[in-house]
Amino acid sequence: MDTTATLFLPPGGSTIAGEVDALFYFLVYASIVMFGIVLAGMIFFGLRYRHRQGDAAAPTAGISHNTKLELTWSIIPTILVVIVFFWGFNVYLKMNVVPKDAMEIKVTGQKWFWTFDYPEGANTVNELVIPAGKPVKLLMSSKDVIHSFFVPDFRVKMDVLPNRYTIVWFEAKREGTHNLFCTEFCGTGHSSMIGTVRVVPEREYAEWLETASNVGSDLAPEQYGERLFVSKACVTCHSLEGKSVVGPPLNGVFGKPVALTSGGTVIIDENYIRESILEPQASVVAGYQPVMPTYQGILKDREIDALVAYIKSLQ
Amino acid sequence: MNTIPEKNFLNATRGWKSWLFTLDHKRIGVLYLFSIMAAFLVGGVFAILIRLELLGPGRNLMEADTYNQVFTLHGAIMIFLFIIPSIPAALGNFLLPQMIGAKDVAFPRLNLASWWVYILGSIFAVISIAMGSVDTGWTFYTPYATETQTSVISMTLGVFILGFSSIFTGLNFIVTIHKMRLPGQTWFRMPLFVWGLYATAIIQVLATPVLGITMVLLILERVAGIGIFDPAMGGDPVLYQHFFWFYSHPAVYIMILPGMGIISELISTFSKKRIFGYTAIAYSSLAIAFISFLVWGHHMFVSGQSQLAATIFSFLTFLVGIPSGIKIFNWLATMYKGRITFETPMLYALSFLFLFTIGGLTGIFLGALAVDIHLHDTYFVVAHFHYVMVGGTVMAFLGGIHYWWPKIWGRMYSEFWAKIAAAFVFVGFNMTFFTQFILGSQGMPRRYYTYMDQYQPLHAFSSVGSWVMAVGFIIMGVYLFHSIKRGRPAGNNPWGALTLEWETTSPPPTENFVETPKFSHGPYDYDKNVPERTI
Amino acid sequence: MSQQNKTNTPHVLPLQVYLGTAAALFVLTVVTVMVSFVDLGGWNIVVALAVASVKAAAVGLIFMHLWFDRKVFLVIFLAGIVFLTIFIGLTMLDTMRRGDIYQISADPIHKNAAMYDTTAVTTDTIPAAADSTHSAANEK
Amino acid sequence: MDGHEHSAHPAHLAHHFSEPAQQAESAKMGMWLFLLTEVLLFGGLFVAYTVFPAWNPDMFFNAHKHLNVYLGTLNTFVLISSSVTMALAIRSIQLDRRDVSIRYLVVTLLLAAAFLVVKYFEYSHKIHLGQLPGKFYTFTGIEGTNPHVFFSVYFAMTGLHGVHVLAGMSVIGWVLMRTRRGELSSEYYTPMEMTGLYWHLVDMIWIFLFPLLYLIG
Ligand code: HEA
Ligand code: HEA
Ligand code: HEC
Ligand code: CUA
Ligand SMILES: [Cu+2]
Repeated sequence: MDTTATLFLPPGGSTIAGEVDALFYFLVYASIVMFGIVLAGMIFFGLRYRHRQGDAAAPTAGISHNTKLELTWSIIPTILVVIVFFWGFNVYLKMNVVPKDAMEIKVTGQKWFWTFDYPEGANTVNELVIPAGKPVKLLMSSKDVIHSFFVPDFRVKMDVLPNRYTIVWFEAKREGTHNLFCTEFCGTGHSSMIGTVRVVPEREYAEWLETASNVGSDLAPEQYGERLFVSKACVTCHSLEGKSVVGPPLNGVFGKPVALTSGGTVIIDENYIRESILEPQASVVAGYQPVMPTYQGILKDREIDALVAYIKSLQ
Repeated sequence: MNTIPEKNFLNATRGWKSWLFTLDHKRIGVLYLFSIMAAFLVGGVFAILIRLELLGPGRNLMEADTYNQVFTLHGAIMIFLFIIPSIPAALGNFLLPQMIGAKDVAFPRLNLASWWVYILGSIFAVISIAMGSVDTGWTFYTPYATETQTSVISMTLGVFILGFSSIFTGLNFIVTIHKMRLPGQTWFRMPLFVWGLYATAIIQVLATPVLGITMVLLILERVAGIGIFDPAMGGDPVLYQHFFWFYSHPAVYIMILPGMGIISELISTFSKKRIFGYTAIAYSSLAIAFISFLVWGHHMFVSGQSQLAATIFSFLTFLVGIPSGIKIFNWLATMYKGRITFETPMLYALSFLFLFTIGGLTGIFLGALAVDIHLHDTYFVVAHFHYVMVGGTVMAFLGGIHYWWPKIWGRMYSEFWAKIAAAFVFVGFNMTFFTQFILGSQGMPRRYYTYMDQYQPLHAFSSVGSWVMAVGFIIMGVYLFHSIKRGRPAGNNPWGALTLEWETTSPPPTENFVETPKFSHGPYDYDKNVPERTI
Repeated sequence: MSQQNKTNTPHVLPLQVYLGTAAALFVLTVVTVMVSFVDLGGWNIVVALAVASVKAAAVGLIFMHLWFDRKVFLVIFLAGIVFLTIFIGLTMLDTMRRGDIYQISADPIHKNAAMYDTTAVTTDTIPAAADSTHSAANEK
Repeated sequence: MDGHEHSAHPAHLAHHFSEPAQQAESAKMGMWLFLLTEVLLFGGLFVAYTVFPAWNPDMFFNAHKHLNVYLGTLNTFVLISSSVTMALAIRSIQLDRRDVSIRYLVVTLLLAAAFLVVKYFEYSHKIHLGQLPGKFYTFTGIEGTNPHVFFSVYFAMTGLHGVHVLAGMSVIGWVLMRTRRGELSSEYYTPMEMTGLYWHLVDMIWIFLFPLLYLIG
């Protein structure tokens, strides 16, 4: 079943979406009926038995209960919820059992961005690229607090825990891009911990994988660094307009001294930037929390060089 | 013309000490009433700030960190300082002894201690706000709560202390109901509000200690790094969630059960009809209280708990829907062949039926495994719980306040303004929160300081709704306070109701009844009695 | 107010009952400690808890008068046990069954696992069915 | 206040009760409900106790070897004895043997203090060895995953229990004072009875803590 955008649900983009939507809409209609009964009862009795001023106030009918009625309104809801339970359970199982041929991508959540590691060694930040029509299994874990991986269009969500793997899978139906949200509260940047899922045709995916591991090699270091600054999520915390966000602004800082929490100052040079990226807690800028994640293992040497060159160029 | 009795509990003794150290359950009820109203006001101001920030994407009013603190404080204040004590500690305290014909609760000193402990707990919460406040969400999930720089300790300590105030109230009520009833008032001749309080008290006593130990462990986690919940130390953050929800799911029924009790009173009084299915309603309160302990895992469907546990929790969750439905339909059936009038309390009772049904039915959505995976931690959940908590509990509370206001103060509020305020609240509420069902199912995550442009129109609409609601509450505040001194004297029984509290004067004397009352008719015998209305 | 008619006339137990109970408690304590020195495998803890339950029952029923008092007190006390059992039971249903579908999601992460570096990873680089005793060492 | 004795008139009957029996039963029921909350307060720790040994049975087994069974057994005897003397104190006051009752209360207090002294020695030994909870754990002699968790659980459970012993001691002290002032008698001994219930519960919890922590295998 193919679903398109409706009042309540965004367009479904995965094979499971149709099944979730079917149950969702079953619940919507069943609820409308139930609610309708309650509303109709209220309106009808309210109008029919309304007491106006001046009417005689006589004792009312001594109805205390009615076993048949009470059984009816206990049993019908019971049947309904049993149906909903089994239906929901059935779809839930499908969401949990990964097809054998699923390809595996590793996901790391950390404050406040996502890293995706592909089988062939490529990695991306905040953009998950997957082939259409192939089941994809995500093996997820967090480096700090709990995050949650949510793609509304796919109707999948799973918490991403520190020190444990959790699994989620889906099969995207056709090419397109979808939003990816973090839905477990994780601090300052929680609402900007968003990314995209880009679904590409299978052939294109293979090509992408090949180039992904060495994109930018054709660019000048500054340009490459500019790209990385966005794609590796530096922008989430560093502004380039002199505003302090989570971290200090990085425009026009190169070559200038900066005060540290530990007392003392350092001059921002190539080495300091490199250290900031790899061991951010080593020297923390005064007035900021030590929350910058380490990029050890995420960035390759060439990428760090590019970033340094870029920051240097921001005079 | 009605008059105010010369000697009543309000003027029996004078001076602030006679209030702050009173042992009279009615005065303690009034103290609680003002305290929780203040908490509601503060929580409401935070709510308005939330809605202002969410008027449009990006920064409007505050930084992300500030926003995170604002919604945490909104949630924590509304839950721990307002809604948990609201009906039981304020209205329950005032009414329970009167409804069962007793002079006071079983342990008046414990009752006073409960209020003082509440104040102490609130002070810690305020200290926490002053010391940089908390940004964890009201759920304090680890490991975030163990590593954030904000003052989690004093807030959790406050919550720990507030728990005791809740336990004291519950313990007191159970004993009072068991031991202090008027001879002749058997269990099944008690007003249903008393049944509601009884079921609530059971949960308060059984569940709240677990909140206590959870908060203690969380504090130890922060100060001593004991590592039970901290994954870096071999602990398990999901275990924390079990601890938290073992309390906090039953707690949502601490919020709703007394509200349901009020609704039973209101519907039968304003339909002037015997309540339909008394026993069924009484037993379903107990059933809800019991089942509430079996379903906490439905908050954790995507937390990484085992699939088996999720499945069982989902199944048990649905069972709660059945006794709730029984109540709804019994209330409807009570209206059948009644003599219905639409004073403000009845309007709130009908709002309750309307809104709680929506809130409850959307709870069924969330209980369904596959659907909750999509809806969890989105605005759909936010809408669900505001529909049950505001649309359910707060509506019942407002209905109860208006219903018993003349009993507390001996004076009537302005019926005209009350109806206008009720209309504002009802319309504003639906504007604010119905939109959030749509937002949520569209994928808008909760606890977001900013959002994607596509959600903007609905968010803006929701914010406008919150202003409409605020106008309603401001009007209400004005006419209610005005009426305390200026209202028309109400007489003993302004609504013509049959429960015992209406047989004493308004306001009642210190020990509730001038003469020990006799149990002469059941609380809902409208087929035999036509009590006279005093207004 | 007349004092005599409805006062709570104390329910006094004979001294022997107290002394007998005390003796039983001491003997059971000795027994349980001695049993603990015998290796019964998993049964040690079961026996120890069984003995403890008997002791607790003795304290509750006799010292705390549950046997003689109104039964509602016994109900209250048992409610505590029942709800505690629910708490433990339903929690274990999660913590013990996390590996039902994929063992990997039950085990703590080996900090040296491929997850934490960027080298290529496939399912087989991470042991799928490690022993359930969580032997993987956690570095602090 | 001033050691003045109450007359036979039930001065202890609060105005809102209609008869002493109702008051006494209310108090008792309140107390039982309070004990119920205590059970669930400890309950959280029992859950932690079940979950972690189930995950790491070997570690728990190895770690528990580092507790001193003899001291644990000694303390069990001490606490049970104090429960017995508490029960006997109540029995004596029921029979209006006030002096005997007072003597039993004093012994109960002393036993409670002895319990804490033994605990003190156990604790200081552990602190000395670095067998401490969580991040303070520095001991190295225990095999298995996360041995510090055992000590987190151990200290949380015995610590909370110890706090209860302290609280119990102050209540017993208070009842002792009231008995000496002659405020309690066979007519009215509710405070002592309530204290007894509390004290027995503290004993009962120890009865479970002892095998769970000291006698795993
Ligand atoms: C007053 C408080 C209150 C009440 C009464 C309820 C009532 C219910 N709640 Fe709700 N809930 C909350 C407060 C409350 N809740 C809060 C605060 C949260 C979020 C906490 C957080 O994360 O911050 C939450 C979250 C929450 C979740 C977790 C969502 C998530 O995070 O993913 C779930 C999932 O199952 C749920 C389910 C239910 C159900 C099934 C009921 C049922 O009791 C409802 C029963 C009522 C009805 C069903 C309607 C009447 C019945 C009929 C008209 C008959 C016909 C019925 C049928 C056919 C079934 N609730
Ligand atoms: C009882 C509980 C309760 C109540 C009553 C409310 C009431 C309201 N809530 Fe709240 N809410 C929660 C409990 C409650 N909420 C919880 C638990 C959360 C989750 C927090 C978390 O994620 O951790 C939450 C979260 C929450 C969010 C989501 C935030 C996010 O996820 O980012 C939003 C957003 O719209 C919101 C809005 C509102 C609004 C507009 C109201 C309005 O109804 C408020 C109306 C009230 C006023 C406008 C006050 C003004 C009153 C007067 C002026 C009266 C006059 C004075 C006297 C009578 C003394 N709430
Ligand atoms: C989670 C937020 C966050 C992210 C993502 C982040 N940083 Fe930072 N960064 C900070 C904070 C906070 C500080 C200041 C505290 C400190 O020095 O550790 C900082 C400091 C720095 C500094 C030192 C600045 C100065 O003025 O001395 C540099 C250089 C830097 N970051 C570069 C980067 C680069 C390059 C990236 C991306 C590859 C990045 N950061 C990603 C938060 C972040
Ligand atoms: Cu990551 Cu929220
Ligand atoms: Cu719940």
